[in-house]
Amino acid sequence: MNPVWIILFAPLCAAAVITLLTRKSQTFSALISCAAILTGFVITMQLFLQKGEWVSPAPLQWLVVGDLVKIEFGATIDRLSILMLLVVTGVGSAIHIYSLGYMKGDPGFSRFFACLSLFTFSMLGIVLSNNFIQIFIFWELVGVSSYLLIGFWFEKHSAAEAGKKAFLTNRIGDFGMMLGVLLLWTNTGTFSFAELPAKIAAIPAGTLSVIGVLIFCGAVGKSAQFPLHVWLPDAMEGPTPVSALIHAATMVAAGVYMLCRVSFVILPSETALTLIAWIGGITALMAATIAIAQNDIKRILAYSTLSQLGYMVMAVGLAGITPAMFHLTTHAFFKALLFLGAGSVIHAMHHEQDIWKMGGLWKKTPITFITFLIGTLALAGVYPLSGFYSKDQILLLALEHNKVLFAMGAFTAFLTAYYMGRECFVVFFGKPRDNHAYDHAHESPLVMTLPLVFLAVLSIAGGWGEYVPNFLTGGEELEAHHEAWKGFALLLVPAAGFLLSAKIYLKANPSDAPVKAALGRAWTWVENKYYFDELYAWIIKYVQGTIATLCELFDRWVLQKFGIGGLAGTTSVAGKTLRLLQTGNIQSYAFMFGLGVTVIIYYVVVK
Amino acid sequence: MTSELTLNHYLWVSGLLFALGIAGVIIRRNALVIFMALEMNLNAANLALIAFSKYNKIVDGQVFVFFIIAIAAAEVAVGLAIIVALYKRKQTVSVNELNSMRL
Amino acid sequence: MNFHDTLFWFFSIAMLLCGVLVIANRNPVASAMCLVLMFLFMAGLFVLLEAFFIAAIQVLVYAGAVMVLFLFVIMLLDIKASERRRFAYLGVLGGVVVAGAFVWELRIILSKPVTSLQTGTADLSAGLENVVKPLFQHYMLPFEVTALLLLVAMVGVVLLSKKDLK
Amino acid sequence: MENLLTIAILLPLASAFLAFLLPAKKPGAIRALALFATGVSLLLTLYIFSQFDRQNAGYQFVKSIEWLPSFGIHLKFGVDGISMVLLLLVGIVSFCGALVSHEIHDREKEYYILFLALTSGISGTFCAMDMFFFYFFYELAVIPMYLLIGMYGSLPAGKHGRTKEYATMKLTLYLTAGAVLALVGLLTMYYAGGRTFDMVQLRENLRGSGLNQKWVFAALLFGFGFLASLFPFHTWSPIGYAAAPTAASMMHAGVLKKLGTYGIIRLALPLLPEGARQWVDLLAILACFNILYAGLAALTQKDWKFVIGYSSVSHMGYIMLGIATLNVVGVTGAVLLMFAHGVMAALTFSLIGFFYHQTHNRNVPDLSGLARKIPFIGVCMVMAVMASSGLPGFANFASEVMVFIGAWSQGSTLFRIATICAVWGIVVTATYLLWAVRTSFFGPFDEKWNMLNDATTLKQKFPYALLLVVLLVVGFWPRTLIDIIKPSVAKQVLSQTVEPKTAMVETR
Amino acid sequence: MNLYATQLECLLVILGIGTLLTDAFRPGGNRRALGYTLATLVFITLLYSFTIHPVNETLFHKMYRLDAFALFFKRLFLLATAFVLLMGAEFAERFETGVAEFYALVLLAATGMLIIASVNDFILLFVALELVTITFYVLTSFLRRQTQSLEAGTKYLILGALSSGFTVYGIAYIFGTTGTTNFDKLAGILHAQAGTPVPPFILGMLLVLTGLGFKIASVPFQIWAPDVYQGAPTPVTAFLAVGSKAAGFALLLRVMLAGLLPVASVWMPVILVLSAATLVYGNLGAISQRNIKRLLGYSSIGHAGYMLMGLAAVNQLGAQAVMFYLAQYAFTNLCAFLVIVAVGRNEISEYAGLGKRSPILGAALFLAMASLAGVPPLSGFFGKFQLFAAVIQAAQTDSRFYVLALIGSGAVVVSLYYYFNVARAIYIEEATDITPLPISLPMRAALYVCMIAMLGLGIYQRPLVEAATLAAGVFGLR
Repeated sequence: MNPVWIILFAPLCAAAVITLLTRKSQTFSALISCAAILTGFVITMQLFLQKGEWVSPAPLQWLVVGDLVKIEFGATIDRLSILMLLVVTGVGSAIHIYSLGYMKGDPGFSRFFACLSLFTFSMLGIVLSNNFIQIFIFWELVGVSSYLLIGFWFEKHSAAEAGKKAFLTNRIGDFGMMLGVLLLWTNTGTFSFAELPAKIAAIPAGTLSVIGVLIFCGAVGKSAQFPLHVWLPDAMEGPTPVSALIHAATMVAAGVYMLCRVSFVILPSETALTLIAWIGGITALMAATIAIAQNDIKRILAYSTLSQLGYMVMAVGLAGITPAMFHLTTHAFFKALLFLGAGSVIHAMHHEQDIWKMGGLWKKTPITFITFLIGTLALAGVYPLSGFYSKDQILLLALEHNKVLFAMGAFTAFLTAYYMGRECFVVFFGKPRDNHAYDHAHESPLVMTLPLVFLAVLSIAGGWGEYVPNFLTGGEELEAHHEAWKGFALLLVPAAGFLLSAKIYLKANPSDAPVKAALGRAWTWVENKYYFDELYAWIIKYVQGTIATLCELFDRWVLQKFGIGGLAGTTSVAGKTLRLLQTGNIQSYAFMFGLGVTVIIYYVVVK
Repeated sequence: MTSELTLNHYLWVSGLLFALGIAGVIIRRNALVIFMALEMNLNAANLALIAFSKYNKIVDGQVFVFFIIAIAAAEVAVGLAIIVALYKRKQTVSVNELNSMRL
Repeated sequence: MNFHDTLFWFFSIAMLLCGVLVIANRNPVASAMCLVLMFLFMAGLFVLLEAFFIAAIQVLVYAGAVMVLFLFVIMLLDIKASERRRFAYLGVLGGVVVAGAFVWELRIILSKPVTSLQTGTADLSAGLENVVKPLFQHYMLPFEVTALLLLVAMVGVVLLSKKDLK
Repeated sequence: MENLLTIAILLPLASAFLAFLLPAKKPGAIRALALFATGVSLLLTLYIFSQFDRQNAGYQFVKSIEWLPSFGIHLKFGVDGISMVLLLLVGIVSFCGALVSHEIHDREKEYYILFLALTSGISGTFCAMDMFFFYFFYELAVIPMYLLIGMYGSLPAGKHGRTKEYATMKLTLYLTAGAVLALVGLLTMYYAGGRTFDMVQLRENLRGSGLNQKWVFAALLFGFGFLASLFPFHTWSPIGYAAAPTAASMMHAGVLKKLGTYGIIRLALPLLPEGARQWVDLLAILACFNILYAGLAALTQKDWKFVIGYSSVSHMGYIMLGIATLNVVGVTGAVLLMFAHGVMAALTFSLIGFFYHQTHNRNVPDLSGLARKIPFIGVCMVMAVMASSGLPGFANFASEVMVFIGAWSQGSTLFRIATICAVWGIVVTATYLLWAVRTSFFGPFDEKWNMLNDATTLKQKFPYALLLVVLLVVGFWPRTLIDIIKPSVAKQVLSQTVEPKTAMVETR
Repeated sequence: MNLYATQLECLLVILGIGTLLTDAFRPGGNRRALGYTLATLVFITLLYSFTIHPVNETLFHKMYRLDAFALFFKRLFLLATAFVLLMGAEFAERFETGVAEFYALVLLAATGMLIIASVNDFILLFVALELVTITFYVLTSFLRRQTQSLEAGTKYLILGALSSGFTVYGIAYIFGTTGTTNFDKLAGILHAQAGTPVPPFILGMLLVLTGLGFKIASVPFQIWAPDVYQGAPTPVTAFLAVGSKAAGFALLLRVMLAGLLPVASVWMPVILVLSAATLVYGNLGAISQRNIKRLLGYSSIGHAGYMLMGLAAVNQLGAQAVMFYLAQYAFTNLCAFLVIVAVGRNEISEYAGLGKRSPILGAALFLAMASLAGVPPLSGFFGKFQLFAAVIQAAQTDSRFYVLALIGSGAVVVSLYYYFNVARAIYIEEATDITPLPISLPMRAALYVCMIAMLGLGIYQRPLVEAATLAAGVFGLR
């Protein structure tokens, strides 16, 4: 029994056990769930530290039709997957523990952990998949578990809506991905990651780039890239740990991971790469701009997640697999940290999420404040925190490939520092605006703060010595393709951001007024997220709605009324007319009788 | 001197009579007269049979006619009985008033 | 044009005339009278065809029994020249059409002399027995059935016109 | 063994006759009898399934009784991979149907008689190896369906002013119209094939007989298409389900409908391969209409049963598409989907039945937040909906993927486009199903549904659980069925149909 | 020998006359009891008839046959008679007069039918036919206090007489152009003479067809059926639908397939067209009928159409299909009419909730309707199946038959509609009055016999099919 299977299936078993047996007892459920993921974490650690090559377990033949279709269920164990395993199980464990405190007393406590375990299972599945169908399977499973967790408080209107939105938006991405997979298969006859690279060469360039783009669609959906980014902010309706785990650290990163995993399909195609890069860049910038005008503590983080994902995708687009994974890892650390911090703040403020109702909290919740600050700096990419290294790699990559993208990236970095500064200052400094809430505010319990500290450490140290990239590339040193000074030069960007935000918000009663004034119309646009939601709502309502109604009308009127009804109508009318012969008058009867005879004779004899 | 009458002459006569019979049934509304017309039909048939049996020198035709006549008589008896009963009930023998059942 | 033929033409034309009158007459009694005549002329034709026995039966049964029956009923119900409008014009049209069509078809059917695929040698003028004998030998079964039929007719007539209803 | 199969098929019918003799005053006994009959035949089916030789692609457990020698009609039952799977489906669904029938309180006797007769009819059709009895059992469904819907059905008033009488009559007429059309085709085959009704024999004889397969195939395709709700002959289906009582909708949507596609797979494809090739393109196009058109129509529906009704029409489209591919992957996928969709549809309808029985209202917008009051049903419904929108882990996913692969690998542009439509169809499906679930089960709870009771006892939960488990087992390990289906499809159905050259073959 | 051949007829005649005498000598006896007794006796006769074996050579100077075909139909008629007598007994109170005479007439008509089953000569054919027809004139107008009955009687009388006029005229021409009235000789002569026959002969043939078409109510001679079915007393309607129609088909088969087979190429197209027309007329006309007897009138036209399909096919299968169909049709229709007699109402709306008022009546009527519609597992299904099979067989050589088959299919669908509307009244609609209906024991028994027969013949068709095959074998068709 290969230990990998344990990593993968422990959470599934946990989920099953909880739903079937221990639903009633909250403690048990929680313990089982946490135990499952911790086991995973431990085993992953073993693999990680283990010297020498890893052995992938023998795959099972999951779906076999003759020699035509062979779909395996296997596990790839290589540096990439192990790194990702580490992230998922590590950050996951932290968040599981955190949830013990955060979800305390919620009626759906057990259900929460069941779903969490289900999610962990599916996420690990994605990480381990060794073929396209398998990854698609877990892809979908991740989608559904996020659907369940977003809609965790299903009686909340907005929550239920958000879950649905997330699921459907992902579905649209998956539509493309499925087609891409099919196209790839018809050209190579296999789904397996192991066999594919050899066969890629045979595919004509045009087809290949189509495949690349289609598969990228999947990532667009899952990693909430423009134009399918709309679901992620709404997903914040879910409990904060969920936002941290799924919508910051792991699931949304799955898109990026998948792209790295199947890089052999994308890298050869120039067109695909360019498209990916641009999508990434656009997302990064757009999300950052939106973030500056949000008031919900979690939504700000959500948009920043978007823009960071944009970075990663851009990196992939620039053929920088390693930087992408690097940033993914560090981002997982500090973004999870930030969310958990935000969660702790919300917890302290009794589920108040509007930053303008907070303020001056640093005295009340010191640990949260410190860790949150660390997260912020890391995110902004301040030396020597992890964010600095990973972001640098991406920006410098852009610098040497595509100046425009570099500019966008740099500006995004500036905005990042700016809006994170804004959030920090408004939440933790200044005068408390809601005194009642402020007085009752309190530091969170240990189960919640401990993970904060753990993640804080990681966010600080995650980038040191470029350890992650080295691990990925199997030890051999990356050729130092950039001089150090460029990296440090880039430090000016976040600095500027912080300064600006400090100037505006670091005061007793900060407000957006000056910025509003400065930006004018632009402000309303960013405040309303460029009206994407409205646009899509319109499309759904009017385009799809109209078509659907047309179909329905066609069904009811054309097919049923005219088609069937017409047929039935004609029949009965014909019947009625025929029956008019039945006058009841003997003379007419005799006439028909005689006529009938003569007609028959006419046709047989005369003709 | 030989007769230039052929079988067809007789068949024509019977045919015309038969046509008359049909016409009568269709035209008249008086049940009794209709019945007379029906008798004409039968007679037309008789004539044809007799003529055939004469010209084919086969006697069966005549025998058949014998049966037909007998049956016709019976039919008339029953038919008239029904008509009488009908008259008792509806005070009419006009068939176009018999349309309580239609369509 | 010998005597025999003259008779034929006379009988047939007269008979057909009577037939027309039967239909055309407003008064049922008159129709009945024409019918008698028609029967008699028909009997004449039978004679021409050497079917003496049948001719006799024709006179007895039809001109005798049947006609009496008709007249009897007419008198019984004393149907006067009942129908105001004698004919329904549609009816007339229909009748003429059908009869006309039939005759027209007959013209084609009888265009060639009708012959039989098989002819016998019976001498019909030889007298009664060769008509009557088969009746009781060859045609015994139909004869019996006819007897049954007459029984049925009797029962039926009695039932239908019996006065008292229990 | 052979006899076991026959028993499994005819036991319900026999018990229907038995129930006829039981006094109507003892509904309990009759209900018990029905449960017994369906349960036992399910067990027998499972046993046969376990004994089924997976290497052997031919018919197994064949039992033949000479019935009408002058016509060469035999009462001949046997199962190959395809019919085995579907027989299993009948067993499961009918048993669950009998279990959820406790909601019937009026004229139980007639109800169970009809239900049992229906069950036998369907399983008979799936196992008949003689074309006559295939048709016999096929038509056998007419009477029970008509009465079940007519007597026990319910149609919320004013659905376009249609009554349940209208619905059931429409359904019956469609079923029969299709059947007689197919009959003409079958009889033509009978004569062209040297006057035998035996499917195996007939297949040999028809090979190389000068029969003009084009029109015969058309007769069969559309004849059976009526029952399979092939566009545009589908309009009976949604309203029919809407009007039917729970168990009837389960049986109809779950299994009866599959008779149509089964007929095509069992008779039309193998016996008329040339004919098949002339019509698949049209079939594929119609299938796309089923998928997208019905899906979109479902978007506008308000009544739960109409939503599911249209969705089942749309799912039949996938099966049709799979059939149209004429390659092993596609057809196998189609058969598997017949099974998966059967279970799924049965599950959905039974769940709707559960709450409709209490609310007497299944209008989606009128329901809200039911999940609080009936969590178990809610969970099952969510899973059912997920299954139906092709979520991995449920049987539907595996089969749909196979259909896609099959259709895509068929190669021609038409089929490529068809596949794209089909894949998009999944998005549409998810849209309306999630809407329905989200509206009626999630969101703020509406106090007026306070009287609802959840399925609490094991007895109540069992049918739903059973159906779910089946979906999951097959979903997690599709080879449980595929390994059985595939050889039969290859040997019984497609061995004469030259697979169209696929793009993949070129590259190999 | 002759006596052996005609013993069944003799028995019936004796029964009939006996009935008349008993009535004459002790009037006012228990009419019902008499009816039941007679029914039983006829039923016994039916059982006895199974001891009779076919006789190969023709009897009564080649006029009469006692072959398998004849026996098949004789038994069918005996069966029908027994049931009709039973109905008569149930109906007895509703006759003002002459119940005994009624029984007697039924018996005599039955005699006529039995003879019809074995005619082999046009003269005997005509005489026997008239025996039946004239008896039916009387029976139809039996309720002489009811206008409808008399009206029906008059219509049947006039049109019937007209049709027999045509028949005689036709026979005359056949006789005149072939010199014989005997079927065997006829066939021989026609066979010897090659090529299409002369127009006068065809005229004769068509006119005979007219007469027979009238009996089976085929278009364009169907026009009388609905009115007469509606007006006549219910037992008589049943007898018309089962006995008289079967007699018509017996003659049709015998004449066409024994006498006129050599010229089949001439009459086959006619039958083909008539069959199609009849199917359309009967089924369309029935769609929106409210009176159940009238509905059955139209439906009987429709079924004539189905059976004509079998005749048009001109093959062994077709002939045997027609016979099978007639037999099962007898059970089905009798079942329906038994229910109508028991309920005593004619408007379909008055059958609402019958299933609740009397489960057995409801079930019986429903099964009858389903069988008429041709739905398995009822006998009607297999009847139609055979007919379609016959048509498709013919279609192998003449593709026109495919059209016929499709028209037939359409007819099946339409008929399902109006038959199931009756079913709907029985089971789905709410009862207007819920007074339970009492049923006499013999009635109950008869109903069970019919239901078992319908189901039995539907599921295990073999015995009847083999009998029909044997009977149809006498024509030596392919």
